[in-house]
Amino acid sequence: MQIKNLAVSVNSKKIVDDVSLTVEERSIFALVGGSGSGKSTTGLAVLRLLAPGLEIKSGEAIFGGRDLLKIGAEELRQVRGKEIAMVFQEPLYAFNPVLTVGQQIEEVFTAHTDFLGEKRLEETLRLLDIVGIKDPLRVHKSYPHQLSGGMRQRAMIAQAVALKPRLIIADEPTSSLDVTLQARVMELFLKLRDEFDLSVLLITHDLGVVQHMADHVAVMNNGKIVESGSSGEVLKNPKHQYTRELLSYVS
Amino acid sequence: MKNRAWSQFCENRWAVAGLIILGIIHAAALFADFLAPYSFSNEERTYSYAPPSKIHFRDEQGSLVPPFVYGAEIKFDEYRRRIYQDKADEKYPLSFFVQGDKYKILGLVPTTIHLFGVKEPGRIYLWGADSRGRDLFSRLLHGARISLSIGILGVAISFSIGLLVGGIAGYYGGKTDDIIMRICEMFMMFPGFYLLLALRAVVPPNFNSIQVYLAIVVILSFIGWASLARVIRGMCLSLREREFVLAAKTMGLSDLRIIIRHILPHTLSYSLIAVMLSIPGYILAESSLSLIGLGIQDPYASWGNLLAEAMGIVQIKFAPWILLPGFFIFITVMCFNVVGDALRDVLDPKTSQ
Amino acid sequence: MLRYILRRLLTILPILLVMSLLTFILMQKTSGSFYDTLKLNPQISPETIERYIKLYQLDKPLLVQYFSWLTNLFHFEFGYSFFYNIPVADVIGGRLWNTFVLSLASLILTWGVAIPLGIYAALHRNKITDRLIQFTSYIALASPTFFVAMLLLYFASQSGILPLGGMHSANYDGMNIIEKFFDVLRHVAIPATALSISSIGALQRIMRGNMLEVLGQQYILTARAKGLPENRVIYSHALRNAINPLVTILGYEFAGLLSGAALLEIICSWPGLGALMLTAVQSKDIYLVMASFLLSGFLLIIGNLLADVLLARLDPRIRYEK
Amino acid sequence: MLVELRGVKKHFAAVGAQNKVIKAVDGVDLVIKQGENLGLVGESGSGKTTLGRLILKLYDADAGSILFEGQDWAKLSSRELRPLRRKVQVVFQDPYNSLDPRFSIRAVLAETFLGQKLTKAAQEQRMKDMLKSVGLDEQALNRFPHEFSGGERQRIAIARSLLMNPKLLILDEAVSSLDVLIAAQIIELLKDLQAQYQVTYLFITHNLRVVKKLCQKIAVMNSGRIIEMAKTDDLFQQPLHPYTQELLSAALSYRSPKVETVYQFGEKSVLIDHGNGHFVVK
Repeated sequence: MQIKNLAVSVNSKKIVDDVSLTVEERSIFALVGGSGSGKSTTGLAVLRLLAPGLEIKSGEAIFGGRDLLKIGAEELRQVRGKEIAMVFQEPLYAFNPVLTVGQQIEEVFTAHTDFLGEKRLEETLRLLDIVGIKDPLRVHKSYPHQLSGGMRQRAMIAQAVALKPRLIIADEPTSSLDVTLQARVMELFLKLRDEFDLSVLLITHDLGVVQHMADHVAVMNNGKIVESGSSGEVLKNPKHQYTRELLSYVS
Repeated sequence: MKNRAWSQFCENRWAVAGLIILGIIHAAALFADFLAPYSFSNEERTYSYAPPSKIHFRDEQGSLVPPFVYGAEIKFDEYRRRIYQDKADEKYPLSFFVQGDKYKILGLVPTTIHLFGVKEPGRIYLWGADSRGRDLFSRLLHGARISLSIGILGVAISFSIGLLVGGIAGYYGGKTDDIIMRICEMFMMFPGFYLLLALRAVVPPNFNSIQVYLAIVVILSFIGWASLARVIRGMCLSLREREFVLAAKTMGLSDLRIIIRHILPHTLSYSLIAVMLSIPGYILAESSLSLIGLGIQDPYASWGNLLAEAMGIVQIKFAPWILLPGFFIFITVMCFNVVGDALRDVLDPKTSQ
Repeated sequence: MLRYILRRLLTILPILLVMSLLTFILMQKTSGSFYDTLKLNPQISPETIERYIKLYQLDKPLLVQYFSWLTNLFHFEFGYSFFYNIPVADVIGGRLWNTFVLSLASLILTWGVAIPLGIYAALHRNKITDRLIQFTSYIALASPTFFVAMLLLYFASQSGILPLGGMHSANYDGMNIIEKFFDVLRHVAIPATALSISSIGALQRIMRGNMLEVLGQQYILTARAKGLPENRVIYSHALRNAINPLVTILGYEFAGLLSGAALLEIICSWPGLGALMLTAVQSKDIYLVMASFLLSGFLLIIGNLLADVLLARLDPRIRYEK
Repeated sequence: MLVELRGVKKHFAAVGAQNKVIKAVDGVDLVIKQGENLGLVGESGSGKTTLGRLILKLYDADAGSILFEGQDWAKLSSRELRPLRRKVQVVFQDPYNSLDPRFSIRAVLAETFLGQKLTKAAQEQRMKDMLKSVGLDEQALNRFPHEFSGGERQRIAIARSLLMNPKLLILDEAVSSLDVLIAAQIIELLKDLQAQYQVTYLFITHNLRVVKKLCQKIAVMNSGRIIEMAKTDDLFQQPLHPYTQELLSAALSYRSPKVETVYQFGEKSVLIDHGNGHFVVK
């Protein structure tokens, strides 16, 4: 996927300004920045999920030969969930509280495939198993609030990889978890990348994560990318002052 | 902070209009005796359902004269209903600061001066008359006194109870809180109107008007305190755990200071909103009670028992002005709602954050 | 769940007991005892009088009388109505049903109108239609039910489309079941509408607010990111979450609904419990007052239970201690 | 010895379920020495926040004793306690909740002078000086909390605490809701202020990386117990308890050895000295 010169504004004030980046096949691309840097907005803009009031001013998001910012609503819907999936920060809020986890994962199949009920159940249980949930049947029947934070995030990831998307946009997927769980969820991402041949656009404020996971990294500040490159290169040899600052607090 | 809230409030034009209207209505109620040409019980039965008097500024020749009203000639149609016609030869000039029924200004200074009126035997019915030929305008103003004061008194009493009980429950928590809240729930869950009727049933029939009035206030407060208590209690309970209160505690401030400086001010703005939004409930409850004949008794007027005249459908057709008390209730309730909502927008920290 | 229901019952029972005791004693003190009223009434046969004196121990102290009245309740013995000159149970049975019909009609009307309006307004936020709905709701909210009822009655009398009171037409008994249904429907229209107007205003505003709040939640974003069709996002994800809090309110609304219904029964001469209670209070018909009062509490409990059961079915987060 | 805890316990009744208690703090022995910052590290539900509030005397301990400068506050009347309270101050996690929204910053800070005989001018001067030390403009005095960012509010909260001249300042997840950069600036600030104000920090956090910079000693909490305590360098180089190891590897390298996260402790499990002030639970 390639983002070219993306600009997003609210009340004619630009909060994402001229952002370009390329996520290679089967790679993990980290978009790093402090809060308010525009990194989450960039992720949401790709799937045109911005809150009302935020407006995409210009730019392209090329994916599979199409510009996601220009295609029609139905075509966009076909991309969402099927080819590009999202994982959010707080799985408690990202799941609908009144539907079971299983129902919500199965919805992905309902929306994009013609699987019948039994096949959907089978697939869902298989997914839950893949993300490391020990008793998939119980989790399938549970409501989000009945699961622990780590379990919920795993289920969320299972939902994201349901249709083997080519790209997952993960917006701070571990920030709400305890440190030990963070590590486990990150490992899961690495495992899934290898298993499903997918790429990940990882949005995070934590350069520590980047160090151990990402192939490429772009650092954002005030809506602009201030530095980007292979993660080894950027972290070893930061050029921009802001990157150096961020980095100095990690080690 | 206060000024900011006030100027924000003033930006809401509806709310300012509501506040002004409420001010006018309350002032009118306060000076009802003076503003009204007649006392609430002044009746002239021959003028049953007399229509609003037309005030004329020109005489027959069309030249400008001081305002006057015509005397009325009463005829009967085939159903023996009264038909009012102007008597061309009887003119009663409208005059200001005239002598009329006796009253005391604000209950203190006895006087007979009224803002306006006409000489006897002429009568002026600004907004028509009721079945007994009493001036609706005068009765509306006097009725406003009762209806509005019941609202304010009722809220004041139930609010005092609510603040006290809610504060105790919220401050002590635990068992005390549990018991008090169960009691509150009981009151809130019960259909108030049935409770109202049951309580009204035990008011002795030999009570005089003032006693009935007080009884109604007490009954309404008795039913209404629970919901306020619940809210106050909830706020105290959550404020107690807020970090700035904890911080104040670690600073060694006394409980009293914490309660007065850090907890109560936060409930006050809510209380003000709650008061504004609950007064209509009391006004409506009094009106309902008086409407069905269990509230304020004739000859005393309240908006509710004035409206009772409009229960007969036939009368509405021939004397539509008897619906006016209903509009007054509507406008007042509306104004309290508008002002209360605007206050909430300005003061409620939840929405202003 | 069963325990929860019992707990609910236990919260309402004390107030019924305290209030009935208070009413019982004070009414006797202020307006003469049953005993005297019974003896002085020439229309009641001596046998009946004898029966009730024995049944309610009317020659004993007040407190004893109260408890014998209370125990008799459990045998569905509600006492004797001096005003109607028949046992209270005979008067009251049908009244309970009538009040239920009126409340239910109003409830259906309120929710049927307010919920779609609220959803529509939320989805068209700040458009001209939304503003219009909000403005109308504000006016509706401030309209006193009794006043609305009077206006409606007046217009009905002018147009002659709808009956001006009561619950049945004169020839009701000769109708078949469908005609009967429509006859009651025509009669209930005015009181139910009057009862609903201000509730519709209030409920619509709440529904709109909830819907707007829910639409801003993250799971809506998730649903969209999954590629669900917009209809499904709104009706299967947003709607349920927006309605659930309303069901919670419903429990408390029942009290208001019954109160409002009582007032309108009186104004529209609908033969319900509220109208009955008024007659009873006016004529100091003590047994009737007590029975009406208790039954209103009974209706309330049923309404609340229905709301709770509904909520438990709708929202998995609600668990009444098992 | 600034603070000494001996066998401190605090249990709460679980919400909703009867006869079930949450053992938030379940037998903690701990010593905080003057000038030796202690990091109290644990994940959510480990009891670290409760422990902090016990030291603050916001809760009363169910068992054990807490001595502050050798004195047991539980034995004092509330009247005797009040003037002592200023010696232990706190900065909370949520900067939006820790300042009374109705108070101007001047009013917030002026409250610290209650009971002290200071002229208005002296007060004003001290407030201005303090704001300067925490890196804020003196214009801030006339503004209200909602006009400040999260980081600035935490600075104000720190200013308020330090104006009380405390011996111990408890930082309860004080930087956890802040952006990494801002958090790091606050840590730097705390380091700078320590020398000037002669205060000792108790830093409660879930983030090992945060305490590394500020604390000389670290205590790791899990399930209401302290399971390991050591000098910061020792702990980072040689974590002994498997839970500490997991915590460290997760915090530093995002790799997790597979171990249980919640540990069960018998009544008799005690901290064993491994030399050089390194204690591990047995």
